[in-house]
Amino acid sequence: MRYSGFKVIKEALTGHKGWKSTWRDPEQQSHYDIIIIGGGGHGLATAHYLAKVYGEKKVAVLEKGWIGGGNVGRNTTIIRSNYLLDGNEPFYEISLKLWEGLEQDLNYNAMVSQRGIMNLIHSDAQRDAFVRRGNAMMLNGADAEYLDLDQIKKEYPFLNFDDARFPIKGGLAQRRGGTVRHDAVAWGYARSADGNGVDIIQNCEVTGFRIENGKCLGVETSRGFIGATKVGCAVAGSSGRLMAKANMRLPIESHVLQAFVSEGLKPVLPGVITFGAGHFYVSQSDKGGLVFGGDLDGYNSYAQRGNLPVVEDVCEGGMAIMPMIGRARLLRMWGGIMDMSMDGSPIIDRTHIDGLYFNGGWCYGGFKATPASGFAFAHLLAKDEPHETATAYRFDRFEKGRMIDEKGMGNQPNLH
Amino acid sequence: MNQINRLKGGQIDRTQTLNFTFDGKTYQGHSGDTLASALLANGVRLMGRSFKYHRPRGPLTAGSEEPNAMVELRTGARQEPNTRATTAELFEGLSAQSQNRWPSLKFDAMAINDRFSNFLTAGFYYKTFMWPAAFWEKIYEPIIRKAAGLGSLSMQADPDAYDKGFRHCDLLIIGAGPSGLMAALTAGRAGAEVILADEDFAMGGRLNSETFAIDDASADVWVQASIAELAALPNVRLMPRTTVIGAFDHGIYGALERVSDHLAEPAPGKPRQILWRIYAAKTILAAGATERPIAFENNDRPGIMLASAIRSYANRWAATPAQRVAIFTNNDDGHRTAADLHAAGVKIAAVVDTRTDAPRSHGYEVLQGAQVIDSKGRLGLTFAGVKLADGSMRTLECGALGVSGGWNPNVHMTCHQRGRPTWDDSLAAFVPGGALPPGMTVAGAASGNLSTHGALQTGAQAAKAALGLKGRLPKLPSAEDAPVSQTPFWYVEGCSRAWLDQQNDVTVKDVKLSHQEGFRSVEHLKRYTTLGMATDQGKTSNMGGLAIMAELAGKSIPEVGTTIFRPPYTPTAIGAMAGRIKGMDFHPTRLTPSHYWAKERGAVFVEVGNWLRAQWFPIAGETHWRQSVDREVAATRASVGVCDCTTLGKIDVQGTDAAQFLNKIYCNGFAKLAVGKVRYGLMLREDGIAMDDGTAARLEDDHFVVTTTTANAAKVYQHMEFVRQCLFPDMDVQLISTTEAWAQYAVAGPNSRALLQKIVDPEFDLSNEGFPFMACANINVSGGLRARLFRISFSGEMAFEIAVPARYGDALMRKLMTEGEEFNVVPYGTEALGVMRIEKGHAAGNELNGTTSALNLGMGRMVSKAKDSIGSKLSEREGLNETDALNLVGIKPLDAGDKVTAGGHLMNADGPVDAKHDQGYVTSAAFSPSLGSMIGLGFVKNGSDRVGEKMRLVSPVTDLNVDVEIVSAHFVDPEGGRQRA
Amino acid sequence: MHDLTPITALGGTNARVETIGAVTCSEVPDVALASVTARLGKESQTRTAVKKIIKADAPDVSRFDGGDVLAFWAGPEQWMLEAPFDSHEDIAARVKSVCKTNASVVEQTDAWARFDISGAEVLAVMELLCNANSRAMDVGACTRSSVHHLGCFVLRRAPEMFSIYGPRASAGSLLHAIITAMHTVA
Amino acid sequence: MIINHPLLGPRDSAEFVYLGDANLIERPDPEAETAAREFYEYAYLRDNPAGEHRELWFHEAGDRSWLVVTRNTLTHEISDVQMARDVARSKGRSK
Repeated sequence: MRYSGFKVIKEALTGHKGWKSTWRDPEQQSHYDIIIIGGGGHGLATAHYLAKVYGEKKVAVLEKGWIGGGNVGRNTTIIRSNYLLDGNEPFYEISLKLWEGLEQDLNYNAMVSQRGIMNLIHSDAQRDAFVRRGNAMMLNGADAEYLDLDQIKKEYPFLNFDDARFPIKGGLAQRRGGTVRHDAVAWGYARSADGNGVDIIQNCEVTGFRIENGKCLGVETSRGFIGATKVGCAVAGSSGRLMAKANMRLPIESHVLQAFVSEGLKPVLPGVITFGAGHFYVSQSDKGGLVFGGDLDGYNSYAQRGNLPVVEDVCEGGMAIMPMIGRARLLRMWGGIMDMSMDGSPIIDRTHIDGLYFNGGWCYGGFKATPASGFAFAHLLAKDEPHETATAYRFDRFEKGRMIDEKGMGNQPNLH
Repeated sequence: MNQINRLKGGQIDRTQTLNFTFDGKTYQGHSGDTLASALLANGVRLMGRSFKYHRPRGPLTAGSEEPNAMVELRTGARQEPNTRATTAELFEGLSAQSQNRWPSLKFDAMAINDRFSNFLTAGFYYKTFMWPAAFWEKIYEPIIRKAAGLGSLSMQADPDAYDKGFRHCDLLIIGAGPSGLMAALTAGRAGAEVILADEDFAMGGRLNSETFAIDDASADVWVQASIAELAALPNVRLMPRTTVIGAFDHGIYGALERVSDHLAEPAPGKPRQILWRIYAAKTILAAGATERPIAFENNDRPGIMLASAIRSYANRWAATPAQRVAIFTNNDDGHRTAADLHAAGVKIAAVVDTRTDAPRSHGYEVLQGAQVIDSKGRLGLTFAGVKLADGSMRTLECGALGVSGGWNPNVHMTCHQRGRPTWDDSLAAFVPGGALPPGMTVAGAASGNLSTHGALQTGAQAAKAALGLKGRLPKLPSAEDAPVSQTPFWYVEGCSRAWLDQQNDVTVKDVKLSHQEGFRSVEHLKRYTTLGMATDQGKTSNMGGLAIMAELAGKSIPEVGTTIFRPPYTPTAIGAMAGRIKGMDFHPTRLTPSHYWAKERGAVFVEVGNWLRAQWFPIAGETHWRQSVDREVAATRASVGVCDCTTLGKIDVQGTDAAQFLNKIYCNGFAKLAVGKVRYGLMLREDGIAMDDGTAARLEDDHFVVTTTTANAAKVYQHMEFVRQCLFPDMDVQLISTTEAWAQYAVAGPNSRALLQKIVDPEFDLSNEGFPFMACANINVSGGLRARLFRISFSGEMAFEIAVPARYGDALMRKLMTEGEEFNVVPYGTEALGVMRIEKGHAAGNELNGTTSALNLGMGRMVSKAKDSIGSKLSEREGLNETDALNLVGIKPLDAGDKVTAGGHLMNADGPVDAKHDQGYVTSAAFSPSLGSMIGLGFVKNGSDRVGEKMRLVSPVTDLNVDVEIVSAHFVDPEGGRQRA
Repeated sequence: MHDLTPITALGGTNARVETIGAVTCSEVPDVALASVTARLGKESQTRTAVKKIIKADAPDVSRFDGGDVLAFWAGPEQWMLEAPFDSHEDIAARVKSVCKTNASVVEQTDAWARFDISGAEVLAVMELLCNANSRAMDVGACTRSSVHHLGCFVLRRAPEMFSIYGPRASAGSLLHAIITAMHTVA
Repeated sequence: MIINHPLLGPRDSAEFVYLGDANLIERPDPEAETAAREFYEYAYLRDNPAGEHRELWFHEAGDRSWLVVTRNTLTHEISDVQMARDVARSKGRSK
């Protein structure tokens, strides 16, 4: 079924009887060419590109709960490609390009909204680092713009220019950055994958891998064994738990990241703003809520909830940079589990087990990467070689000393 | 009397009449009123508009669960959007405006959406607005954004202050209704430290809204006596107007106290609100229950309210939404409202009870087995359409309709640690489940004990259990113990535009469509329809949606499950979560010992971490910072300059194994450093990347003073403690930070020795032989004051760092300036410091950026192979030792007038300019007065072998493209003769 | 005698005193401090030395004891010694002469700024400042805590008097925090 | 969260800085033949369990002790807290 304005009008006039289920609820088959574990954004995107771009016919996505229930269902919805390092920037730029054509590709309005992202600068050293980053972006073909204080004042008159402890000195903008309606990303990919023949099997938990002679033959699930020629894992947040079933230890820790939304407000913020002297970033959803976040709670956790100190820390950052939000109310806080990798960058790679592939370690940058991650993982699964934008995302980079460390924090995941 | 719907009695203070305005019109209410009760008393039912269809709305509830009656409270910078009229206490001069309507509440142009509601069903926006792609941001989205949102921010800084505080207790009791009060009495009398918190301004909970008797008197008597007894106990703290917002790990609760919200503005120096962090050994949740509505066609008109809310308005606030009221109920509780209103003189149009065996009344008509199936009234209810048991229709004229579908225990806080509630068939409701937050028990209506007696009894029991008190229960006051039976009745058969979520405009039809389209899990339902995502977090709407979903899926409600309950319990001002930590108090400010002197000198300050440091010291006639900085550099290199470098971290390292310890934390060797000598040290992380650098001075055989960079002081100290306690626990070494104990000044330049000789007591020999480069000593200055002297140089000049106890730092600086007059001494700031270190080629924070190794920094050979140190092993990895690894170099423009920009990238002179051909980048840049051009430091691939090469420096983001030459990083005195002079 | 004139942590020549409502906050500059940390295996010798100096047993975890010269617990086998400045400006040297090589002694006099807060409402002020359970602290109790992100020592010297030692460079921020809390309580 | 410090009793975790897996105490022998591989695994690979996790916390705003805390990563329940120095010694670490 094709969605369109015309279709919406037609259905409205005929009692909405014609809307069909957005995806099927298929019975699983005994064997697939490719099984994707994880019905989140990355897994569903992988399935979409496998079916649509790489022509794979027998693909299944196995989801423990309901699709879109992981981090794609709880994040701060930001997209951007403002990365510094060569290992990252081309990948995130491809991602941004895929976002730009997503709705037409999927025939689903995920509300990709390129209202821009602004990183505020508060010190000379920070300015030097952001100039370097802006240059890296432009040299990679992405857009970047350096703004001085006067330009910031003009565009964001409501920021704290009067009594800031760390005065704003400028900013690095990426005008093509923005936000996307996060749930719709999962639903749109799921609908498209389903339409292209992918079996999306919900409430199907993978309980183990069947590995014989160093080869993965399929997965044990809560619904029984399902065979597969190739198995791709895309369960960021729970990678440690899942890969332990294949006896793998990963360069990853699971951490909780909280995010927040305020009550609905009439439009206040044009785009995304990040505070450079505290842990705070914010945008405003189309519904009017301020969607904001900050730092990790900082300790290993699979609990999907956080604690007060970080809530306060984030709100302190918000009040420092934007004191007009003091009387807006925090409506809801939630916690997602992040695959925090040892250098802050992801992994899309084969494992040492034949037929078993891994996609994870997204830290808290996973949402913006969804299309490229899906595309690159699909490429890897279909062609058995890394996509050209993801060649650096290998397991062995740590042993070889080729880390991709944007923040320069080293092997301490909670600092990335 | 213009309060046409004011009744007799109630808990309002009629001696205090308060004037207030709503949408510019003036009304009167009384002390004790909420904005909603006062408006209802004045005959105003219409208070807001819904989110999507802009339907007219009045209050649904009388409490914090309110979805509809939201206003912008106050004006100017204190304007506060989305404030619930049902909880806003009335004060003299209160001003409220309706929101999300244009041009007025009564005539809202956006209400046209309601006409098109058939097109605007759940999730319609996912299916359209896609063509052409560029139209989304430009056309569709701006329209949607403008229409969306609720209230407005003032766009001005919040003028009020907020505090944070910390309280500890043996027992936290959340809710001061009958169970909470009884629990507090039980625990308080036993001597426990008790905190009793309630979101309402009047403690008593539901008892304030009922006409029950306790111990043969009005419940109010017992409530007031209980509060008085508790207030007199020193171990009990009563916290009214305090909402416990969340149950966090290990008995930590967040609680918001509204200190001044009932006043026009906070008193001077007082906060608006306080966010308390309560550390509770045990907790009793006595949060009561929330009545649930029944969905029927057009059930959202102003005047249609929860039956218990109408009862609250009548009994507590002596207000009725109308003079003629009908009730629609499926349980006995709805009849209480009818009885109380009837007794207060309000006409009861009828009680419509879905049950065929509903109790009769002598005072008014009860329609057994009947259902309300529709309503009328554009801006407020006028008629309710009723389908009688025999299938015939009847129209009831009424200005208000009280709806009761039974009660839901307020289980929210029991689920804040992701526990799930369990289903109680006898109540047809969720009750607290097994996995409560540790330390929490639940009492009263929140635990499903809906009678007053049950509340008192479970309150007392919970307190005893929580504190482990022995013995029998205290004698409970006698109270009603009516049996409670609730059978499910969620919606009227056949309804379609029957509202579940009144704020977000989610109807029964939307839930059905969601199911039809495959959004069948409870989380999908919520996200697709937005059910329960409004500011009331679905407190009155979620159950109805779940019930319908369960029915469509052919499952039971517990099988469908609930969405996750998340903090905060009610929305909380962001300002309160930040407290005093904002503005100039966002971070503490650290002042250097010479700060007050520097301020007198007119220094310009800069934030360096939490420190404020003098950036430069302008003198008369200087109009541009470069003039000051160039002068400071030139004067220092020509004669002598002084800079406050107290901010560098100083860690005192003592013990018999101190040298061995430093051998571990620095990649270069320290074991053989002689007493009285200083050595530069490079500290690596275990992954082989540079962490920090500094010096270590050996004052005695078993005593070193280590310096760190300003930025990394805390991190380095933590790392050193890790190495000491976790890796080498038997080393005899003790660490303590002494950063702030000493005022430390760099005295640099060819005349630095001459100047210091006037300060340092004469018995100390400062000659090059007596105190050579990299010497250190404990000395005395100025006639006997203990001090430390280090001969180290960051500028490349002959230089010393001198340290005295911080309290004497101000005086020492003044003395250096006075004694230095004959040498034309200058103070210099961080800018000149930076210029001189770039000229000298010293790496600093911009170079030690967390990705650079010793090799990159040109110190690869410093990593000792003769010993083990942190980071040495992993620095051997191939990726960190490639032939084209980045090396630190100097960068000079070919044309001295050209700019060198930090953050610029270096490209081969003739090659393409793109990321693939990137050769490196500039880390630091400055104008060098010594060279007369800008210069830079940077990293270039294989840079050590490329000195002399011409390259191209590009910075597209700042529009720069110049030709440069790669040179040695040591621009000034590369042989180091000056610092050794 | 040297000729350098000291200033207080707040930059003045005299100690600041602020009274708001029933609470008074006084800057106390005239204290000398030195940390004493036992060398490995010399714990009992160090305790003996501390005892000799303060004329009381070396205080246990989270306690302080002594008279004119007083010690408070600062960490495992670590104490901070506190004495009148005028008579003990050379506190580190004097302590070192008692401890010899049994302990590492470091002058801490000017690492800290001390504020004494006293009055009937002092507990209400304390609970706005830090998470220490100040109501449960008896006289003689001390603890480390954070006041508006500043690491501090808190000592209960009398039922209605607490001392807060905060980092000297941030004395202004610490005083500001104390005074805003005093206004809230007043 | 509340960490029950072996010396100080219950303390708010906000006073602590978190490092990670307590295996970081077990730094490999740099002289071993397989040191390169062992250091890689030590520095980069983690069990990352969903359940009981032994981890290092530094009492920065307290007594500066490093602690080994045993905490359940699913529930955050803390079942054991020890001084890291004692743990290190029990693992045979010395000088």
